[in-house]
Amino acid sequence: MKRVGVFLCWCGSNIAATVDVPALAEYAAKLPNVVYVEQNKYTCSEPGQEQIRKAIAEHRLNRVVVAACSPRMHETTFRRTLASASLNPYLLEMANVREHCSWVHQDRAEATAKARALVRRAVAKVQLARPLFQSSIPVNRRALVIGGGIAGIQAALDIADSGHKVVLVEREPTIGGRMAQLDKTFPTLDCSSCILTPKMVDAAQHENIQLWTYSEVEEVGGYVGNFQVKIRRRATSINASACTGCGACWEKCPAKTGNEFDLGLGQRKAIYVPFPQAVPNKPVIDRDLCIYFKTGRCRICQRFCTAGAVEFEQQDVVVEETFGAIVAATGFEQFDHAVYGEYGYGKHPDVITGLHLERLISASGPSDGKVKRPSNGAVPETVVFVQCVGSRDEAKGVSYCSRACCMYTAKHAIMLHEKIPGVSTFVFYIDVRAAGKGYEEFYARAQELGAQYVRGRVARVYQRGDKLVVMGEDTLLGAKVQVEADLVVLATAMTARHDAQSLARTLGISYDQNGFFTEAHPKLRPVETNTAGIFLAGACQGPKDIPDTVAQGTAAAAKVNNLFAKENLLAEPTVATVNEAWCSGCLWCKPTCPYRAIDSKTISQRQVGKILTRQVATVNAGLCQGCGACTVACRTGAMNLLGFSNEQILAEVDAICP
Amino acid sequence: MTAWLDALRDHVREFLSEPGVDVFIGYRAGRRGREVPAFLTRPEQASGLVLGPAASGALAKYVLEEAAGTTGRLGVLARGCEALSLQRLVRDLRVERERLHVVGVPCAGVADLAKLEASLGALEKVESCGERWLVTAGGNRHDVDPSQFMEERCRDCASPWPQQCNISFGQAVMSPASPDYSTVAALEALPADERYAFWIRQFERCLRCFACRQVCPACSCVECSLDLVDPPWLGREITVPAQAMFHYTRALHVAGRCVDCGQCQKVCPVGIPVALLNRKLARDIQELFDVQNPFVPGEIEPLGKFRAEDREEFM
Amino acid sequence: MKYVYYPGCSLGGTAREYGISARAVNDALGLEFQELADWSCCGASSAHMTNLDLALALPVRNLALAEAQGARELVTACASCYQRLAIVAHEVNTHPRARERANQLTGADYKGGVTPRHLLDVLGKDVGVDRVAARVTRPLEGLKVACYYGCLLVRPVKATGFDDPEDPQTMDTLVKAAGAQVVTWPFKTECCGASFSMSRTDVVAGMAAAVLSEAKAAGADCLVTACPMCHSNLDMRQSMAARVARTTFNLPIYYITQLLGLSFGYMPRQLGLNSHFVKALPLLRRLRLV
Amino acid sequence: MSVGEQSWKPTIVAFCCNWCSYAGADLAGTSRLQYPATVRIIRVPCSGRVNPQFIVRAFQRGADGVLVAGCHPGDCHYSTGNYYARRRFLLATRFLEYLGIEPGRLWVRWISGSEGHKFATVIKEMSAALERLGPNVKLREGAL
Repeated sequence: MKRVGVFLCWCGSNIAATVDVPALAEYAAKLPNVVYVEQNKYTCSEPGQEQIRKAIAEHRLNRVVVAACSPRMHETTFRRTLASASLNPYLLEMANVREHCSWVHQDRAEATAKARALVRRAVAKVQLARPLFQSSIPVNRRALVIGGGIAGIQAALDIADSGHKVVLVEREPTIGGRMAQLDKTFPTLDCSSCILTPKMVDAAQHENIQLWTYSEVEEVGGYVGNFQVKIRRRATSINASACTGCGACWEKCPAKTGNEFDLGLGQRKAIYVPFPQAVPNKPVIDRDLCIYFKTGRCRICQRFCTAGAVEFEQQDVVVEETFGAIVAATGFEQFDHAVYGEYGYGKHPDVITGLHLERLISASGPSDGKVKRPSNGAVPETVVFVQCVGSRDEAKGVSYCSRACCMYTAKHAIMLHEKIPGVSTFVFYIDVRAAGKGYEEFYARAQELGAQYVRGRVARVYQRGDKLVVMGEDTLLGAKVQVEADLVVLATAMTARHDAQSLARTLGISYDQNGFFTEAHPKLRPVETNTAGIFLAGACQGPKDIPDTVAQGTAAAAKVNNLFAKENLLAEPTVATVNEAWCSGCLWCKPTCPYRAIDSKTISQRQVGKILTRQVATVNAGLCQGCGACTVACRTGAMNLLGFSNEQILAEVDAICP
Repeated sequence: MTAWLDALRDHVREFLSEPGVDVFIGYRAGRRGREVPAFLTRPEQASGLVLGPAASGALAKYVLEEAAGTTGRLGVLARGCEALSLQRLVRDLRVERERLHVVGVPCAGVADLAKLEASLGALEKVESCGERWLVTAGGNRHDVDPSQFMEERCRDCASPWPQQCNISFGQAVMSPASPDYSTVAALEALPADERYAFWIRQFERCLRCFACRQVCPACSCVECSLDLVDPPWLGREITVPAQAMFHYTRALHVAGRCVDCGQCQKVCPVGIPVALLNRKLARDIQELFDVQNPFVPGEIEPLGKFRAEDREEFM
Repeated sequence: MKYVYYPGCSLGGTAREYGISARAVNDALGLEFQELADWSCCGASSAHMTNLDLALALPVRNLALAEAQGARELVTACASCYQRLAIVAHEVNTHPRARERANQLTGADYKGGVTPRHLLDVLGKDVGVDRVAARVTRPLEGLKVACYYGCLLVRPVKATGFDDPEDPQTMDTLVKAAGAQVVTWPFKTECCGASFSMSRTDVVAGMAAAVLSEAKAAGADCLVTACPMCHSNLDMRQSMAARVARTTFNLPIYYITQLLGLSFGYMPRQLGLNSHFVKALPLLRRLRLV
Repeated sequence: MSVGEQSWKPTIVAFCCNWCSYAGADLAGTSRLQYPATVRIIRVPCSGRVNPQFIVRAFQRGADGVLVAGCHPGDCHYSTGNYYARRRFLLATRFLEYLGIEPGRLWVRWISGSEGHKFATVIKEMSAALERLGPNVKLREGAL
């Protein structure tokens, strides 16, 4: 016998102001199998929940409907309430009369009528609810960190320090990422290398970390606790254990190209380490550039390698590994500001980006730390910084603020004033955003040193003789301004990696309209994704500076450790299930399953005295995430989804219609 | 008499002599000029095999009953549509391909026996003779133009020659490049209300005898959802909307798997143009999902896969 | 190629030479321009500053006329007309309420099916540089031209969009096709202050001076434009701009159609080259182009 | 037209996927966006869970319109469910039309969790379109 209790929440006046809750209560009492109806000011409050527990006991309720807010808000809360009253938590159904009704409609009569339909639906569905039980999945306590920038390094170290094995995968030949390219960091002006390099070395030497550089994730299968990941380890053409990193090979290599690490400002060879502090400090051969790979002749590096470490015949290897958790820390790219033709980037060599300037200032950069004009090598006397190139510009760039640019521009101005006595610097800005510990003071220091902040956009940069003319507007003075500059530095936006969406699809996580990976909740679950077991760290989730990135790396590691603290995970029981008597074994359900949770098995059946064996589908409840795509592929309806069964949805349709 | 029939009989005789063979399914002469399914288990029965325009049934689905609970090999005679039906059953994992011995034969269309009987009297024998049919009916022999008396489904047959057979007899025939959807297009040209009225006129005649389902090679479920009381997909009430639901569901269930054998329409006792539903879905599948011929069973059914760049109409 | 053509008021008045040279070029290239019957002012330069209804209704009236005559495009040579028509066409196509309002005001039933186009766009895309080059009989060798697009022609991109708003190229390629040399300069799309041409000549003189100075600094010996506003400002106000900048410019301002016409072999008078404030012919004579 | 007919409001049954469209509808709520009280939502885990039979069922039971809403292609929480849904409903929309149902009765839309505005707009537009079409009688129990 079904005994349904209906609990109607007023949500203060949030619901009650628009929906006539007393009338709704009267209506609900007449619905089939409803034996108890109650109204609460706040059903989710402790007294509200206590009322439910009491009613379950007193009225022997075995089904509960709560008409309140969205189940996405409080379904877990009320499930717990049921459980604490010894009722299976899946015998609950919520009617969303707040987000879907009282908040979006004004007419009281209409809203109340709609609320009646919503309650009717919930009552109809809950009748067909069955007790469900969570299943448990063993956890493989080994983590994969994708991306070897500061976020990935931090996450890997924190996981490894907790005693769990980590594989750190990096696409480039070295870890270090963007931070390795920077000279100093704001607001303390620590040398970036000095604080990063030890961490890179720690990561490489940690007994629990396997460092796989020059490698990429190709395929991800499985589920939380048991991800199967295919990783392509690209051929470095170097035997890493034999190589001593002596450098003879790249000294002698005749093939040159612009060094990506220096953004093309310096040169590298075909066999190279990206920068002197690279980890691992072993070269790789760029096969697209290498003369031997192009023509079959050369082998100079091999001749000069006394360790015999050059192995041209190496092949890419694809390895398949199992992990319990994955941290995505793939970072960002610079906005392609070629769309700002008026700033003359690419046309005038003295228009550069902030990252270029980092390389120019860096003591280990192509100019040995001397800031020179790319055009003629002269020391610049006047430098103009243009903020928000791409950021906060819906027409040509992205709508968001890239967060770090205001501060790194202040840093650049400070460093230029320190390096070049008498330099004048101008910063064209929209707003200065200096929200962070010590940030405002840092910005003030830039101004004290002489950086002139001009509030307004730059309209045009053009060459006049040897100089760059920067035309802009000072909106505070309401006047047009012109600066003759030697160097123009663009603060380009931080954007998602161009291939972030493809990685998101591989991982099965979502991304926003800008291509940044989406966190499970913007405030409360900032490093989790909607896919259990996959976490985010750093700028792949959105633009951020180094302190925030490191914090997120640590946070993601904490989440992984949290997961690894358990031997088994409890899996949601709302999964697909097969009625074997109905299943024909056609297995057309199988290709629709994204988790490879469906397989076939042989069953025996007694039929007219004979034992028949036949194939039927079977679902691995640990793998199944409960999407239900298979249920529609099944014509018989032998494949059904617990919690969203065919019977239930049909009953809901019947109940919700007029 | 068809030239290759003796060779066919010899082949079947040999087949039935092989160890591990359970049955050969073909046609034998029946009463009133009919040719009816025959289930041969002994070599000597092979001489009774016939195949003419009067063999208007479909053999493929009998394989299911014969295969259940047995392990031996099954021989089956297959014309174009029957060969596709067998492929369908194999793809739906209802029978293992290795168990089947498919004997392909050409087909130039089967006779609409009711129509022949109506115009010529009680049938005694229907034979094909070159391009013509020789019909013995009402005590007389008639030389008949097949195009006058051919079953409708055979007129625009897209698969006259059986594919993927173990052996075949007779001369191969070219298949048309694409199935013919002109009947679908004609109906689509009507205004919505007229189309609705048309279908309601069809559906209200439905007896829900399920003959269309029983005969269909794509409807081979152990249990049919339309028979179930719970969940009430269809319900027991006989109303026109429920009849519509039945036909909608049946058509969608075979969408992407229909082989256009036309049996569903042929067996309908009240003449509902069931195949017109199947063909509409097939045409759309062909167009929307770039399927070359939706009636030929593929590796994965078109609704069991997707392409990220599939047509987007729902933004 | 046939087009429905919207002349606009300027091309019969202050920019008469633009009008006649445009006809000459179209004839030479076999473009058939059919004047929009019963056309009226587009409201340019003043309506959108003073009365929004007027700014909406005037262009829509003309667009509706074109639509009713079966045209899908409406070609104009005036940059100002073009910009007003394009902006309003964009507006009524993106805001159904604006279309309703415009139809209500004009009594027309404009459905949004007409795309305004500028003559430059037609010459660049439909005719193509190759066909223009093929028609050249007197290459403008030695002429150093600063192509001046002004602010109206390629902005806003949403409404116009036929060329890059910061570094447009259509006119450059056409001028090159005519055999002249194009200078690289930064002020292609700077404003010349035309809207203040009458009310604030002081402002205009300063802005025009900036444009002319940059052109001169880039090595140009003349400017070419496709806008009557720009033309009158740079031509008529050039002496005033020179006084402000304390220099002399002596930069003839040509319409693109005048230069093309010249290269096609037309006589200066047929192109109205005799009616400029800054004498247009001496430079051409010096280079033996006339 | 009588007064009763004028006050007629359509009924829309909406199947919303839990992760995107249901969340989008929630966001419309938290943003207090107003839209007609015509829509009643049935929560499903994924648009790939929506069986085309549910659609006809709703029409049978008196719905004037049906909305199927899921995550944008590429954004499915289950990575691929909406791609199957897209194929199924490309077919089902055309099939219903073939049976004589007006094309505007079944809508399929991709609405993300951040598109509260889109959810409200779709409901407004759909309600207006259905008001123009009038009450659905086709396939409706009791109407035949």
